[in-house]
Amino acid sequence: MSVLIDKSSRVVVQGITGREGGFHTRQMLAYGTQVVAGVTPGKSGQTVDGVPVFDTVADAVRSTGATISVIFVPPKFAPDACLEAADAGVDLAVCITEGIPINDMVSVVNYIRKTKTRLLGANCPGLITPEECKVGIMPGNIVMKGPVGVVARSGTLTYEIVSRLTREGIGQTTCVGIGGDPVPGQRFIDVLPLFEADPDTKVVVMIGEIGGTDEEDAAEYISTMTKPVIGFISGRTAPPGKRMGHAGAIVSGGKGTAQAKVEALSAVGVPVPVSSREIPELVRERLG
Amino acid sequence: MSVLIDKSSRVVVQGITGREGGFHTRQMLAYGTQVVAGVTPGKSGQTVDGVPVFDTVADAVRSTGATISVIFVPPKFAPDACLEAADAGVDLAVCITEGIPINDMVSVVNYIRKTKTRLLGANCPGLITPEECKVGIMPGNIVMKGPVGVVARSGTLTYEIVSRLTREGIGQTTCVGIGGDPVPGQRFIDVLPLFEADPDTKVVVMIGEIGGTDEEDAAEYISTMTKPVIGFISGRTAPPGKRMGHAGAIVSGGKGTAQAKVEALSAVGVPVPVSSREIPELVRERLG
Amino acid sequence: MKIHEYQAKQLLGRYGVPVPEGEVAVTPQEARAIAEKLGRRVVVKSQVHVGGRGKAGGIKLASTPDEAEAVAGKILGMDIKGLTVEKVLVEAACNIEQEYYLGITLDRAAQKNLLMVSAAGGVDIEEVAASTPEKIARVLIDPAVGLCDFQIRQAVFGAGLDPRALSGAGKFIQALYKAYIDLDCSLAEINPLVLTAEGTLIAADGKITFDENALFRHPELAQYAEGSEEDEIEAEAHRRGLQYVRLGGEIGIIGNGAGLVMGTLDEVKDAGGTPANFLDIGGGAKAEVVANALEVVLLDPNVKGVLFNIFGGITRGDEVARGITEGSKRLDIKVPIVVRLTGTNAEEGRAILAATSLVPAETMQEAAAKIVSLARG
Amino acid sequence: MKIHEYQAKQLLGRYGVPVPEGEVAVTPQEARAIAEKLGRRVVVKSQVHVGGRGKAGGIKLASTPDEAEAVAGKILGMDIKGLTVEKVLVEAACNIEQEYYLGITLDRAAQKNLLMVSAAGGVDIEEVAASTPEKIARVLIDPAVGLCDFQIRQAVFGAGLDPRALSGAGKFIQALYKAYIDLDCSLAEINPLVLTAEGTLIAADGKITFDENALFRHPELAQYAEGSEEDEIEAEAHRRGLQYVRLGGEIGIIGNGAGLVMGTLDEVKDAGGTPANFLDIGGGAKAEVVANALEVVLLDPNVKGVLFNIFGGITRGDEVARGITEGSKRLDIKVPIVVRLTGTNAEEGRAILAATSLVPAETMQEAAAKIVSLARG
Repeated sequence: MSVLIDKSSRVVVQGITGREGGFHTRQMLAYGTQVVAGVTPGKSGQTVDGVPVFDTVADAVRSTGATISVIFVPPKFAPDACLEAADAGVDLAVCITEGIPINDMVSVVNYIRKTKTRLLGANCPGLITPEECKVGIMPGNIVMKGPVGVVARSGTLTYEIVSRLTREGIGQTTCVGIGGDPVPGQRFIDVLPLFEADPDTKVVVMIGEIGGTDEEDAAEYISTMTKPVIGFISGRTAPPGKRMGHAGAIVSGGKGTAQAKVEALSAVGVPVPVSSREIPELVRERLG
Repeated sequence: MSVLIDKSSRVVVQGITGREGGFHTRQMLAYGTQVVAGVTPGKSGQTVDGVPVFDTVADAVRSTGATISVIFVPPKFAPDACLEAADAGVDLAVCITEGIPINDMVSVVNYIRKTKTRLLGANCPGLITPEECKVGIMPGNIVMKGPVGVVARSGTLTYEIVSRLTREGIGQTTCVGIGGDPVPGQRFIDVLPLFEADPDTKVVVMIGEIGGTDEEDAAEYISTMTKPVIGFISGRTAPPGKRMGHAGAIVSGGKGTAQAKVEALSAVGVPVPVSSREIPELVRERLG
Repeated sequence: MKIHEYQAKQLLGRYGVPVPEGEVAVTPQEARAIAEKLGRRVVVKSQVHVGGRGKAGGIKLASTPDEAEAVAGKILGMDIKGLTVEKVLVEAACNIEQEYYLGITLDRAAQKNLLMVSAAGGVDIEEVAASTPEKIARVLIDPAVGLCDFQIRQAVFGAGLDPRALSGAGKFIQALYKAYIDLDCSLAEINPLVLTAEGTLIAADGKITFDENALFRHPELAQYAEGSEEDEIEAEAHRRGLQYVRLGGEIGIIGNGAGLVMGTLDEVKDAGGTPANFLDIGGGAKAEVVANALEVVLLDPNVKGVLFNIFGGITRGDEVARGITEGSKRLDIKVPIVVRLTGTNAEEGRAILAATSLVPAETMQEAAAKIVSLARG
Repeated sequence: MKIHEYQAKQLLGRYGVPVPEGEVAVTPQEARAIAEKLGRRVVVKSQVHVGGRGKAGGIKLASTPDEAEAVAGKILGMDIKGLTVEKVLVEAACNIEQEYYLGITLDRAAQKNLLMVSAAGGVDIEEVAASTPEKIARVLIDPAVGLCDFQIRQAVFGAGLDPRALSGAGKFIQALYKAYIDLDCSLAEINPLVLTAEGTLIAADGKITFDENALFRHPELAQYAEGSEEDEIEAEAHRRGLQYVRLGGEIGIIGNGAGLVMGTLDEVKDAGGTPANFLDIGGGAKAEVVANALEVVLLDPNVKGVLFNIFGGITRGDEVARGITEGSKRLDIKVPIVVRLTGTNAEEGRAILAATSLVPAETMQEAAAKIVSLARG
């Protein structure tokens, strides 16, 4: 079992004829993902690595039965692409695009939350269910099948931690990157219940960072979970008041600091190690 | 029994210190309606005929437990008033105001349909449950308690028909005026299910007019109803292509004509008399 | 409120909708001067509020300024369906390669605005809608996010437009939608939307209808209200803020509420009369509005009798009665007036009317019968 | 991107937010001339990107042009928290009766923009928020319908503002919200919002922060980007489109992804080093971006070593390796560079780097330990 995607998932790539879209379509296909359609307006009838291209997501969904969309279009066009995916009725739209204006995502996220579509991202690496399906840009060679659910705001730090788990022989059910934007389609509290409900997930690793209150809000939900959660917060040594990249890591006003997050998580029994090196051991203890 | 309002309904009047708001507050109180609050920004602390005035609908609802709002504010401010009522969480907001721009109501109606609040109107006379509660501007002296549910687009034509029913000894459960605007909060198809579910309603009278396709859409629903429906369509003799008042009575392009509506209703077994005089007899036959 | 093609094009141009260069002329000489200035083949188009101008000879091409003057001379003063042509639009002719249809209007059933695109433009779109509806691509616009670019693509691909139209269509349609929303339109229509030989899109015709309820937000549009009515009495009624439609019969009809007035028309017809007009004084009408309404109805020389049918809700019987009394005093009325008054404050109203020569009636059927009989006199 | 108070006021004024009349001066003489032109009591305000200007003596009243000149002479050139005052805003002083707080910003937890109003303005609002949060009225703005007037009333009544403020507050706050949305702000703040003795509202101060992701929509705002940074290297980095924050230590750090870079900072500190900077080259960074990043990090003379930590997803190892190689060739680098490269195309990348003098590392902990030790070298 897994969450959100598995080997039966049928994926449409929005922006498939672009450089990144094309590159990662090949990577997804190589991993075994069923990429069944691509979308680039005006290029219907073409194929990319054997994948048929359509003018609209609606056409692609109608023709191929795709239920998952992954978005590789420039920031200017990405909000529209998210709405198009929701309009076409996919179950999950994964927006990889980085650099989308905040207020665009305020509109898009609030709108899509009222539809049947779940939006992951933007500015996220996507997700991967080892040996089954990879949607987005996570490297496929760092994961292995196993009992750990991973959910993370940071992309590359997650690769770091997941590859360490894998090296130490601890596999994953699904690794979900929610992205570091201030207004993400999925927050921790949206993804944790999926792992809680997934019978194969025995332990969850939640990788947070400074800024916002997603980790604090998650702590409240975790207190109701039956499964053990291991936390990690990056940015412990970041000076307060400094803006660390546009990824939403803003520290200000006593809120969203690493300390506040660590305290909130510790208060509900979630261990938060200082170095990510310690995570595999903490997971192993809980897997028993 | 009744639909939407009864003697336990607690009503807040938006625009209570205005001329119309004040006049109809007195009329509603005289009818026995529990008008528990009024709203006029900046006039909190005052009273109108003993009814306390608040600055915001949220304050009024918090303080008085009102669950029904009725709106008597000028067209320029009415869309905001509708949204305020929904934000305050009332079950039903009744907007009497006439002359609201169409696109304002497109936004308001689509928004409110996603909330728990039901909007009736705008440009409607409100509704009345005889001997229990009157919300809006329908004259209280033309109704009597009984087994007929009335739902109508036209205000004054409805008074005409209802007063005839009453004169002939046929009472009503509730009379609901949905209003004649092109984008009403409640269409026939929104109200008919309420009468279908109300055990005391034995027959429904639906009073339509030319323009739009609400009657045609209603016909489809009526075909699934267990209760008999009598229809009426005004505007039979209106010349096609002429715009008959801003109440939404636009005849054009072969759609929305009296003939199309009569045909759609007749096809599902709804009698549609030529003169409103015939309605009481048709109702009486079905009451048995 | 409808406006002329040249006015619609001016407004749309301001919103970035591509329209042909052109100006309005009221004399053949002006038409010639405009054609000279444009320096290319022009089209001369009569500006009247009526369809079928082309078939009636009201739209002509002219290759030279001489020709433009001659053609304008023929069109100006021409009678099209009862209307005299007083203005022509002289504009650059475009090299038409394809004619499409583009429209935005309200879809009442869906309660949302609707974008419609068809490759079958330049013809009667209602005919296309009726006989081959699949040729019109439609997308509903959610007001929460407005018209999205993907929806434009759905419409453009769905309608099967030439691929060359795609790149320009996004900007064009977003500009039209912005105009539609900003100006509170109830219709914005480009028919034909022309794909030129050069591969660009241009609005060869443009039709806009404003939502009259929203005119308070657009004082700048008041200038268009003048002269946009086909009928003098209708124009006068609208200046006075009255919902009046002239119907050509002999019985003037005044009531409150569109449904009741239409019901009254139906009853008058059933009683053997012919309605002169539809006049809805609306809710809460004050005495002055009622007096005004009476005055407007009597502007029509065909009127042989007037029927008031007032059922009071927000409108109060006493106010209406005062209005009728005042109006009839001021106007020295020669035709019979039947008044049917009931509902809120109806008794007070009837008391006011009792002292006058007005004829009371109990029901609308009785009122209709009385006025038809009195008018026959 | 932050801008100066005078720039914020110019922009807000264009949107209809009432701001005091005023102009910017760079010399005491100019300040005098502006005061003369205004012809009334003025306030002279230092324009630097730092809080606490008032307490530092950077804001002064002046009753006459003479006084304005004298005061400006003292403020210009003054050092406030390490920044030299180069400009002052000279504007009409208002007759302050009440000082309120007004702000719009994103509420990340609610995923909506938030309007905040408080009667406790003119002081540190974060202090108010922490100690007496009930003094700040908050309403969340649903993007489907925007900021509604009723929400403004809820905020104004909820905050307990003077009743005289109500009538002006609607227009004022709608104007501020329009500016916030149109200009893609992440913060728009008026503190204090002044209720004058005359009963009108005016923005005595104004602070705007732009969403950098949205600057592509606002080419007109590019002029403000210059000079809005406190640090020269940060300014240069931002000109080159790099996410760079100077931290003052000795180890230059470059990575992809904010979380990974912050994690790397944490590891470098744990290894006993001090980070010189945060630099996130983002996803899919090309060779040129990487070379650029290296150049910027080395602008800092404190840097004794550079650590690259790249975990490839959308960023490809071969591109990064090419960037580092090119950059180091071009720059004649004297400090050690440790490179940790893994993920997409990492092998190709490592092959490229194998031919250079760069020091490879397997894990981020190993990389951190190596660079700290080499930098001490």
